[in-house]
Amino acid sequence: MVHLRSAVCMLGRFPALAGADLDVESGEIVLLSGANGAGKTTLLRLCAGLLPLRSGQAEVLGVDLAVDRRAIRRALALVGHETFCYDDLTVVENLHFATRAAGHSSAAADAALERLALSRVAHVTHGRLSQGQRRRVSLAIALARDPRLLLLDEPHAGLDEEGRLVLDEVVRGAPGEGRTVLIASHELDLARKLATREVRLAAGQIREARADVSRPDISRPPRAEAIA
Amino acid sequence: MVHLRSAVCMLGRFPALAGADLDVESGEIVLLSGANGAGKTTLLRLCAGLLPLRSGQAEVLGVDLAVDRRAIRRALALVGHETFCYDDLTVVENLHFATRAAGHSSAAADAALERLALSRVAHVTHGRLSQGQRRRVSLAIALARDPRLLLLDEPHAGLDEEGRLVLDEVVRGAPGEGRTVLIASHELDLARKLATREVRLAAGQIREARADVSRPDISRPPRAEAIA
Amino acid sequence: MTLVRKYAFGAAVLVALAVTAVLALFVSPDDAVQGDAVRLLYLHVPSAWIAYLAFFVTAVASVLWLVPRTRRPTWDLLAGASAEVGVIFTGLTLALGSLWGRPVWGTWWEWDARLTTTAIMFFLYLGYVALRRTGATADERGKRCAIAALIAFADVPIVHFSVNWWQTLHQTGTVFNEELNPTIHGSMAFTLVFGVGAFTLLYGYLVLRRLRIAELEEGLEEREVERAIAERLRAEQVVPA
Amino acid sequence: MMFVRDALLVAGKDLRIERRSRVALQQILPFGGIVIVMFAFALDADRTSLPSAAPGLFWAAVLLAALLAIGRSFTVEEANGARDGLRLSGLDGGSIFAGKAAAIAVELFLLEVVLGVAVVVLYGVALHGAVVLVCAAVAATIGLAATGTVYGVLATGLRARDTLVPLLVLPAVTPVMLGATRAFAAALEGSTSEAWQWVQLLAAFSLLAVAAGVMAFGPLLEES
Amino acid sequence: MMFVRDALLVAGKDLRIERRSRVALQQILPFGGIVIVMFAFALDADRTSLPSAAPGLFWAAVLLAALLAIGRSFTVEEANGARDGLRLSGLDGGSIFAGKAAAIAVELFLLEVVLGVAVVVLYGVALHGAVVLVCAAVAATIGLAATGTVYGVLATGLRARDTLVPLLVLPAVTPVMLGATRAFAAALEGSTSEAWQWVQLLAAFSLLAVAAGVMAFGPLLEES
Ligand code: HEM
Ligand SMILES: Nc1ncnc2c1ncn2[C@@H]1O[C@H](COP(=O)(O)OP(=O)(O)OP(=O)(O)O)[C@@H](O)[C@H]1O
Ligand SMILES: Nc1ncnc2c1ncn2[C@@H]1O[C@H](COP(=O)(O)OP(=O)(O)OP(=O)(O)O)[C@@H](O)[C@H]1O
Ligand SMILES: [Mg+2]
Ligand SMILES: [Mg+2]
Repeated sequence: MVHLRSAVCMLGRFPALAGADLDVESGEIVLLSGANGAGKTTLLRLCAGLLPLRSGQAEVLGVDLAVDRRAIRRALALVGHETFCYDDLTVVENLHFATRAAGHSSAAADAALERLALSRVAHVTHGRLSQGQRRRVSLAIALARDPRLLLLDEPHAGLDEEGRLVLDEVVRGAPGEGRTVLIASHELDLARKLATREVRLAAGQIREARADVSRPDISRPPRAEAIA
Repeated sequence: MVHLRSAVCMLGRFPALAGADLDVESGEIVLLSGANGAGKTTLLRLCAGLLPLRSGQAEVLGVDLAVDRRAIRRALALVGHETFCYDDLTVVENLHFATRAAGHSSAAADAALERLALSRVAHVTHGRLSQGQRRRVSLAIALARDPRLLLLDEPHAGLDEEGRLVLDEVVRGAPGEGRTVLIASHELDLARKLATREVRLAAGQIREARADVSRPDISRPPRAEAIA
Repeated sequence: MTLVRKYAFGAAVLVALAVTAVLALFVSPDDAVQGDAVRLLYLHVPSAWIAYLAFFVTAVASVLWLVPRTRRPTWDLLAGASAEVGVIFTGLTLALGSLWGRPVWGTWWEWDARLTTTAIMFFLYLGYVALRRTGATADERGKRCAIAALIAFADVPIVHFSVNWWQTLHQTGTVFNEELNPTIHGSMAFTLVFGVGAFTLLYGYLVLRRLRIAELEEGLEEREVERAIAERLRAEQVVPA
Repeated sequence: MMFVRDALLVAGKDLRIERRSRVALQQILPFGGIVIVMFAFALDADRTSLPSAAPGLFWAAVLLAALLAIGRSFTVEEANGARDGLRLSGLDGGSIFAGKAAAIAVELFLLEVVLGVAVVVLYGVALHGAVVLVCAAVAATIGLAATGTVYGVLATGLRARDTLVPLLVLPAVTPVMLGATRAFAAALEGSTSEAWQWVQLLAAFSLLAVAAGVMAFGPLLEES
Repeated sequence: MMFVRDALLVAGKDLRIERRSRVALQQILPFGGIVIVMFAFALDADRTSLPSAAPGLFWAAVLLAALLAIGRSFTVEEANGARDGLRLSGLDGGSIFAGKAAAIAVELFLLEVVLGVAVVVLYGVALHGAVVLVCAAVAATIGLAATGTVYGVLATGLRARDTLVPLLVLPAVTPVMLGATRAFAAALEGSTSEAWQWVQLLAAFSLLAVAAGVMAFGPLLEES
């Protein structure tokens, strides 16, 4: 699915990804953790083919990104800080545009709308949506595109409890539907419950990769002892 | 500090705040919870004097918002989804501008920079910052302005563990420094640890106001049972 | 307003316009110099004056909206409605004027002060209307539009006095104007005055209708706010919160 | 086939946004009108020179309005990282180009009709050779829209797109301006054959611009 | 005192952003230059009519560049909700206005100097009455900057600000354009006294614009 070998991405003169090695097999749910500015978003954007590979190898969905960054686009979905939506179009219109652009049927779009309980705001223009509603919209778009690789950048942020339930069941269901998932998140206790594996980024490199994430001492962030 | 009596805020034809009653006394740390689109952000923006009051009463820091929405500005700080920063200015420049605009010394700005461990990116232009770094910047600005009322809209979102430690100690320390805090958040277990009181918004109205937030059955969101 | 009164108003407008037409076309004499062309006077001048009236109303409504004590959503909407009608009448003035200019001055358009300032007035208020139509909510919009309206209104007196301030080809000052027609005192003057009255009725009618529509679109009096809140509560009980 | 479908999808999207926001109709069109009037000032309003200058001024006004239309068309792609959205959408660059250019062209046509009337009236121009005028306008408009779209995407995501686009587009479309102006001038003077020559030149340019756009847009969208 | 301090703070901020991004220098200035050249085309390049048309074309070019500068100055306030930031900053509206207008005026001055030279060279204009020319330019520029800033803030946060600003600003500044053009024309023809009259008119307009701005800006920044 995703294979990085000392992959380097430069943002300007800064190596936001400074030689990362990562192997994600089909059906995995991998959690990317790491401090602010560690390079999580950059890594996800690289995997989505949005950033050029400066050096090293990067193979996603069997395609070598150094050769072609566009072939994989229809087969993946990225849920990031931005919704990629048009403020003047309603939720439905945005959803349908994105879905049909990816060559899927509007039916898929409507199903996704239902699933994320967006019907109430279906005809509100995107510009007026609340933060969490926007997050739901981008999740809906991602689902409607039925991707084989699902890249989630802090997916829990801004979602209410109901939304988190949906998100969690989407992620949990992913392997069953033949999806591979990469999650970058700071809500570690939630994300670790979902992930089959955690990978820690630091200074643009993969530091430790742990197989077992369920060790309590890890899953409970230091904060807890530190203060309470 | 904050007193709302059936306060109504309209966004277009939509009552984003539909008659909210809220009383926050000086030194309190109040958690606003509620579903996506419930009206949390709207309530905070109203308190910051950014939105006009359509009907009802709203008094913040002793000023009637119906009469004057600008008097309170220097005495409060809002940390929201946006950083209010200029992409072409570096972190320091943005910080100094915001601080001096509020009539404070640059020293305060530098202290805040230290406190949020932003020194490494002090001279990176804001446009290049990562999500969490941006969140830190807006926190830094808020601190440097030494506000009496601190409005936090999903402050944990995007912050890494270290950042959350800082945030939590800032919030915990607030009453001591004579600050009152309103937190809108979906990371309930974290926020509830900080808050002295929780208020739940639904459909633009305050539904239940709970004095004791530490009851385990509440502080553990349904998600937990539902799935794990 | 009740149906009856509404139709009464509409009918009155129609009758008044019809009478004006009759007076203008048949009763009033044609001009010594201009021949029949002069009959455009009865459309051109009233529409110009009504445009002034419309923009004046817009300015006043804007002030009323700006003053906190008198602020009602209606003032904002009235300002908008009146401005839109005013733009129409300004356009009419321009169109009829150039129609008239063709036979009289031998040209559609002349870059003289009156004509130019009128054109500027036209664009200023087109801008104002565009500003209102940016999809912003009434709250976001209100103050900006009010102030924009006041700035724009500064041009109206300039249009009016342009003929005195600058040397213009366009008729100066008064209607009782020699080279226009010596016999204006009689039927012409009456027709003109009557025409102005008829146009004023038309203006009032249009503005009221536009105002109604606007109020249905977005005018939020207290009860409507109440209803909106009730609706929202009903709607969101369905959604599990 | 796919190409057309996708192009229509994109064009439809842009036109729907326009229908929602009415920017072209309520802002760009009046702007063009004002420019026409302002130019008359700039020429100190000596009626004699206006008719002769009319074609140039008309096209200058169209060009300025076109700059706004192009800017708007890509402002829309900038909010919420829509540009990345387009890249991820899986749409082929060529069809995105065709769609956006088409949408802009449609808006410009309407604009030209209205401005044309205004010029005829205000500058006192006598019309000749409607056919060649229309053909020239069509060819020129396509050229404008195509060139503008290419540079528009080239500038999106870069800092200060809204100032960069005019800077890039203006020089690039001087041929169009020149050709269209001369074509109009010739047509209005009644020398139709000369006008047709200019039209051919415009058509050639437009074809090139469209071809270039279809090929270059994808790569430009990927830029970085 | 406070007022001046804050105004300087804001102006400094804007000018620093400009120094960082060099938009005015590297994009708006060249744009103005191109416009000057394009006009020469549009006028069919008969050198005879160019000198007479020079003042008008110069000011038209300045105006178009000014539109970009104004747009830019408020694009900057739009990203990351900076507009709300300004409102929360606690700065007094009047001083924000003064600061932003000053920054724009500074940029325009430099622009005019360069474009002026270009016009003199390209259009073969013979210079007379430097003093009155400079005074006219100063007065006109202040008027432009002030008016532009008022309408700029009036449009920020609204949909399609970048098309709305030109639409609103153009008609509002026609007096400036007219006055400046006439002043320059008069000065170049050597009838200095007439030029001075226009300068007075410009000065009056600018004063009004500044006063209006200082008063209106604060309220405009506040929604309703
Ligand atoms: C496009 C061309 C024209 C425009 C924009 C125009 C505009 C106006 C305006 C704005 C007014 C109202 C003036 C005021 O009372 O403040 C007016 C009045 C008038 N116009 Fe025109 N006009 C045009 C052409 C003409 C022509 C061709 C004639 C006839 C030769 C004409 C005759 C008059 C007369 C007699 C009045 C009433 C004079 C007075 O009492 O003020 N106009 N026009
Ligand atoms: N020109 C530059 N100079 C210095 N640093 C830069 C530059 N451009 C980008 N960066 C840095 O690159 C990093 C981008 O990392 P990225 O956005 O992937 O972080 P992240 O892991 O997603 O962090 P977060 O958890 O906060 O989202 C940031 O540290 C940012 O400061
Ligand atoms: N014109 C409109 N029509 C319908 N609904 C609107 C309109 N404008 C705003 N809204 C609604 O107003 C609400 C805004 O609420 P607000 O942003 O305060 O929610 P929130 O509590 O902050 O939600 P979140 O937790 O997702 O941030 C949203 O439900 C949004 O859909
Ligand atoms: Mg990130
Ligand atoms: Mg919110």
